[in-house]
Amino acid sequence: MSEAVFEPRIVAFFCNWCTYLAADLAGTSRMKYPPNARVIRVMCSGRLDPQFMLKAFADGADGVLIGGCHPGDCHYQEGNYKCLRRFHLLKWVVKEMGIEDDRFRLEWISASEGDRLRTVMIDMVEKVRALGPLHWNAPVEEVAVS
Amino acid sequence: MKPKVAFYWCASCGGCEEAVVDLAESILDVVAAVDIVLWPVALDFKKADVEAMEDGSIAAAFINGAIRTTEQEEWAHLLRRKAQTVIAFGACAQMGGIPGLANFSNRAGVFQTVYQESPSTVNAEGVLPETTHRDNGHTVTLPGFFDTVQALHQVIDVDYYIPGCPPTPQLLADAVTALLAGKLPEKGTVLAPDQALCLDCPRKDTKPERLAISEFKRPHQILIDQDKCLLTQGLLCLGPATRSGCGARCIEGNMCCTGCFGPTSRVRDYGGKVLSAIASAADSNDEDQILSILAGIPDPAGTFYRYSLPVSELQRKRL
Amino acid sequence: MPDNKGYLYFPGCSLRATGVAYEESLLELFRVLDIPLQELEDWNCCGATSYMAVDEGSAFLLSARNLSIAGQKENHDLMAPCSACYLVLRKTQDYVAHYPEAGRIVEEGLMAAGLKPFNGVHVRHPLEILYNDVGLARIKAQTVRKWQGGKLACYYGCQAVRPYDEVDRPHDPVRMDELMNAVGAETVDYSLKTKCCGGSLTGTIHDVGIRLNYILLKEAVRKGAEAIVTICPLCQFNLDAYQSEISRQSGEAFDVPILYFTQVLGWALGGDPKALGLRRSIGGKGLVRKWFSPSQEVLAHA
Amino acid sequence: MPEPNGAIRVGVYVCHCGSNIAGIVDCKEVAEYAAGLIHVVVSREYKYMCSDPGQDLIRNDIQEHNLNRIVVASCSPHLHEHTFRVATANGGLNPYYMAMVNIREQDSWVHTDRQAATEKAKDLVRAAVRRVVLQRPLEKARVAIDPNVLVVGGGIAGIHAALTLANAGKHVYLVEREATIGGHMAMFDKTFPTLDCAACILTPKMSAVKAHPNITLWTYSDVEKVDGYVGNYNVRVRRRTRYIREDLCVGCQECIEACVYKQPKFADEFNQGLGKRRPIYLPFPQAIPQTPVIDRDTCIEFKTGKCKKTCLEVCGDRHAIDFKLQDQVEEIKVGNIILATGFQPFDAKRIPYYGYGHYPNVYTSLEIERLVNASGPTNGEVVLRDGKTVPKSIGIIHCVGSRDENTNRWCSRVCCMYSLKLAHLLKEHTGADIFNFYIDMRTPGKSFEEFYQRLLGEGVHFIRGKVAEVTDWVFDPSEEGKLTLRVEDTLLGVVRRIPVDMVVLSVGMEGHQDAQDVRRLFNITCSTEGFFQERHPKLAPVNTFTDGVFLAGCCQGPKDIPDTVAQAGAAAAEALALICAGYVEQEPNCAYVIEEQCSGCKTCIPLCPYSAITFREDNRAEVNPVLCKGCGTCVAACPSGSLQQRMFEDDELFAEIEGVLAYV
Repeated sequence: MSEAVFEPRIVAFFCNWCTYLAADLAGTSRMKYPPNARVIRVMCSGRLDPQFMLKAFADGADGVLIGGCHPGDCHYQEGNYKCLRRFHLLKWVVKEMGIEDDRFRLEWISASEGDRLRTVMIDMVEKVRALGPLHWNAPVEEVAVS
Repeated sequence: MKPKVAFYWCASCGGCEEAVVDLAESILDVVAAVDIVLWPVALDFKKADVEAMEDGSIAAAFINGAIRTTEQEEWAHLLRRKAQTVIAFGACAQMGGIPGLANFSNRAGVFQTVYQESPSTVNAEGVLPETTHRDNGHTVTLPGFFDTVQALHQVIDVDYYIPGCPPTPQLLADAVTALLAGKLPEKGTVLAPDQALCLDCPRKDTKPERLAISEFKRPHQILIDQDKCLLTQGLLCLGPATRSGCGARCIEGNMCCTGCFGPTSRVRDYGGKVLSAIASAADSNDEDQILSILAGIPDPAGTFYRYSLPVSELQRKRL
Repeated sequence: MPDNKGYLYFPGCSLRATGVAYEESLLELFRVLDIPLQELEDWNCCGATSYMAVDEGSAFLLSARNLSIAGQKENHDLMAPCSACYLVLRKTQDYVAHYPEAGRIVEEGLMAAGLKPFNGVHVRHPLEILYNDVGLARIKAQTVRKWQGGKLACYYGCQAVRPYDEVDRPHDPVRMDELMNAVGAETVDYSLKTKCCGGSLTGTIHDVGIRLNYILLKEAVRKGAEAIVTICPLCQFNLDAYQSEISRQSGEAFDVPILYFTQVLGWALGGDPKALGLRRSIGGKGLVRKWFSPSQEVLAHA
Repeated sequence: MPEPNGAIRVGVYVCHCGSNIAGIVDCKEVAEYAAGLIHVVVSREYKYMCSDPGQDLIRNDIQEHNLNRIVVASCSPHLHEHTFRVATANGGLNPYYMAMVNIREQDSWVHTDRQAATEKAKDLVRAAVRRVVLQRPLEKARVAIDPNVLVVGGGIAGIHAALTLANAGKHVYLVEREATIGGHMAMFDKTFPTLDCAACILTPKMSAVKAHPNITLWTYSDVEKVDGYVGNYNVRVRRRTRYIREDLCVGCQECIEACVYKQPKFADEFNQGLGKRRPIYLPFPQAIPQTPVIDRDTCIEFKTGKCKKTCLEVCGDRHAIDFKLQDQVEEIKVGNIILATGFQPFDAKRIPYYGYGHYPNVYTSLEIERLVNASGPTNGEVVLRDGKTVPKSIGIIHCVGSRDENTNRWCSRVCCMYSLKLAHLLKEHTGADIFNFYIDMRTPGKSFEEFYQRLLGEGVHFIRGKVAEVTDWVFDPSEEGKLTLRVEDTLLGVVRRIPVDMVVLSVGMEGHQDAQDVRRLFNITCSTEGFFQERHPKLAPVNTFTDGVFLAGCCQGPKDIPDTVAQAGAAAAEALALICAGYVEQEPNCAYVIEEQCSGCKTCIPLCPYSAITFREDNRAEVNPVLCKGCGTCVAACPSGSLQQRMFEDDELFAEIEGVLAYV
């Protein structure tokens, strides 16, 4: 992608029953949003091991988006609450590592909210674009002299 | 003739050396069995002597400590050349260890703290270490200091790992025995059991099947029950995520496991995994309540990456 | 909000001209209610009506300046009695918040004038203040003169109730009716309560303006109302000032008092009749004199 | 992992989906790119991968090039994952050696930049290739299906579904919230376009339900709790007490006559409040069951405890009435569930300018149904609320709460037709002048348009335009005492004022107020409009995303009686298909413990919503594959990485993450 305008790389983890379906709905409704996100499907946001999100950042994602069912609507009853607990603790850690809040988001998007998915995508891309590249996997040059 | 063995220390506290000494009487068996060609903490050898050795002439080099200076890097490469087997000895060599926490900062930050801000420092002129210094005609040099601390395998190829801060003498003894018997496992193995500490925990039976933590406590805040699972007391015991093999010494001492043995072989990022387990136990579905429960965990990143920051997915803080 | 700290007060041009009776009665009413009003200093045109139609951006800026001044005040409740002022101020906030384009114009405009962006200003209308902050209970309790006048038709007009629904229900507002009932006045079921008073049409396309007002008067009378009560200076002016002309054209003699709700309330709550701008009425002078005369003073709680 | 035939050989297939994908994504470029990826042996693009030739392509390549992994880049896995698994299996591979890439719904359809969309497709394909390499061969587990079925809602949909299943010899539990079955259809007078009487065609089916040996009918009851999964649902039903024993009551209704209220006094729900009832009542004469109900809120005994209880006396030694009766809670096991919970009519008060609730002579269509009904509150006499005046002119406003930005945007589909029907009936009853105000006349259905023509012949006036308001303000003496409809006649192009005596609001259909609660109860989804979401709008119109839960009737969307009955039959057939098969295959995505690695830390146990994880004697956790639904929450938490999830193994997901990001 041309660096003229920075195109952020977003890795999105969507649950199979709500947010992934919302993304499908956005498609069948031909809604348009920027092509920056790469979606990885899991059955439930509760499956999301913090290692996945850390891995995504480490491998060069400029932003990570988690999409799950609204509280109370989880296809597996409470998986999204487990996700919520991990998300907050992980968000603190990620922040301590120097990654800005807007790069790491959890959004509840139900199967019928194609329009909401679109809005979130647009908003996330814009916010991350504004923050600029993260490029975690770029080699750090080590100068040992002091 | 006896196999040559080398012990070397990089960025470490010396505790690992103690572990060797802690072999006590059995150290004599070791000495009897092997020929120690390098052990700076105990015997005097010069780098030149080692350089003079034939490549691969050392049977095994036990290197403890993380890599944070150019000198340590040089020694690591040197020993890699000379030794057939390199064993990362202890948490610092294996994962970066406590020195690895410096990756939350960088050289400038570390110097700032150590040579200027620390209360015990008197340094009005703000003199900082330099790699070369000229003083009436003479030039003195110091090793360079890296921005980022690395584990041993991030600098050289490592054959085996002995975990622990410090490792138990038992693990060392076992390793040496295996070495002598030529019975070492597959390259890259961590020479300790591959299950989590809970398996050996003397208190495991007191842990309920449905643990739910509504408030995290810190050791000084409560009177710790000698027999009850520490997590059930609201204490941040990292045993469930930490490799066993230490004999649960901290637990015996009525203290939480802080994770010095690192993760099991199935886990890539110790901190990420342990925080997942801990957060999952937070006893609420209400966002604000969840936040206030988790807020009871002091310095999450420092706590979960206490020994493993340099080998974590993110490796260091972005500055 | 507790009314003791009172409200910022934005009179707007009407209350200093055709609608002066509105200001007089409003100030008297708040005086008897003991609610302080602090006039917004150095206020300017709200940007209403024609200006809004000519150049929206400039209209927003005019409003924005007033809001910006209010924003710097301790008290963020800004009362705008004129429906047009209320609407434009409210609309400006809304557009700035929801339309980036409008937001940019206003931001740049304010910056150029060295003004701070406004935030947290709460634009209020007296009808909704009296209903929400003061409350029917207190109005009832403080009523000293029971209404002896005739039935009233409460006429809300359009700008205060649409599109925003903070003053009252957009299509079938009731709060003025309830306030009138609270002081013992009977109101009629007036189906035209939110229909058009012609606005500035009386000045531009005169016939249409006149016709609209004719309809309003005729229906109020048919429903048995002896007077119309308004919350908007423009409505009041149109209905009042053109009555004779309407009568002439329609051949139906209208002599209907067009009151401000603050006049009725001010009187009922014991305000000084002279301070209520009653003498400024054009239509139904006789009735006004009768209804608000000392002879009509019947103690509410006697 | 070890391969039967040595090296890993991947085949990649990029689908054009006609121009759906190829219109934006450069499929050729993607296929060529994939060809260069490690392990990829074959990489093709094809017009329609889901077509037979498309699937054959996969099968043949597997055999010719002995592929052992397949990647298909096409539409959403929710649409065709199954198709391509089958194709993979037909080639002789384990179906789970296939990975699907969604480059239609989540790429070509949502993006406009060709290059960016193509790059995205490449990234996703690369990730899938890396993932598929690690995928394991898996077998589906089979779960037995309990032959009993729960039908929720006793309207025409529920009734028809229940009877269909019962006639097929399956046992049905029919649960209805109201005191009688029949639903809205029972309230209608005649049905369009045939004008046959609703009661005449409905009541026989109602009695059939009551009489059927395979149907357990619970009215005045609510489903409280549902758990389990397809084939094995456990349901708790609360049967609210009517204070009259169904088993002892003979339906003589003497108790009703005997009530201390000599005259009916309370608004009668069934008649839309146009009629009155007593505290003890039968909703309507043909109600099923024929057991009266006592309404706590209006019964003197319940309010004061000082009633003469004349009802009890007259019931005598039948002892059917008992004021101490408590709710009954029933626990049942069923294999399938059919939701037929119906709709609620739009609340006309939400459009104040039509004056419903303000002007007494503004009615809703449902009120008119009762008004024209021979057994209605006025015995079929159409009079205004004053109870005597017969309207001489009537205005019927279509699309009230339909096709309206301010309320509901959707078309309720039945209003045009029932408005025509009401126009006919009202004319028949009153001979009044009738005006229909419509936006568009929608009569798509068998002999619907003919019915419209017939009405035109009957001299009903049709005015094309959305009514602006119903008002009582008088502009012209002719309007005195009438309700005037102000409307733009879009055919004449003028604004008209039409005074009438009676206004009928043809209200549209909405999902039930508590649709959200019901949806959660049965773990299905709702559309934004508040109707239950079908699995696929075209291909699975009665299925939901939860297996074994089906939809029938207006709870899925507005529809007329024939469509409702058809859908009810379809839902019953879907349930029967599962019952007859006897089992369902479960996606093999459950979690499992790697025994020798588990340290018995118990972290996973409380996280399982299905209590599928048990702690064994030997200090290890164990997952029961039948109970596990495969959410993976426990896997994410296992601190020693000793829990894994099939189809979503850690290494597979890590590979996918690396894959999407491994760009240059």
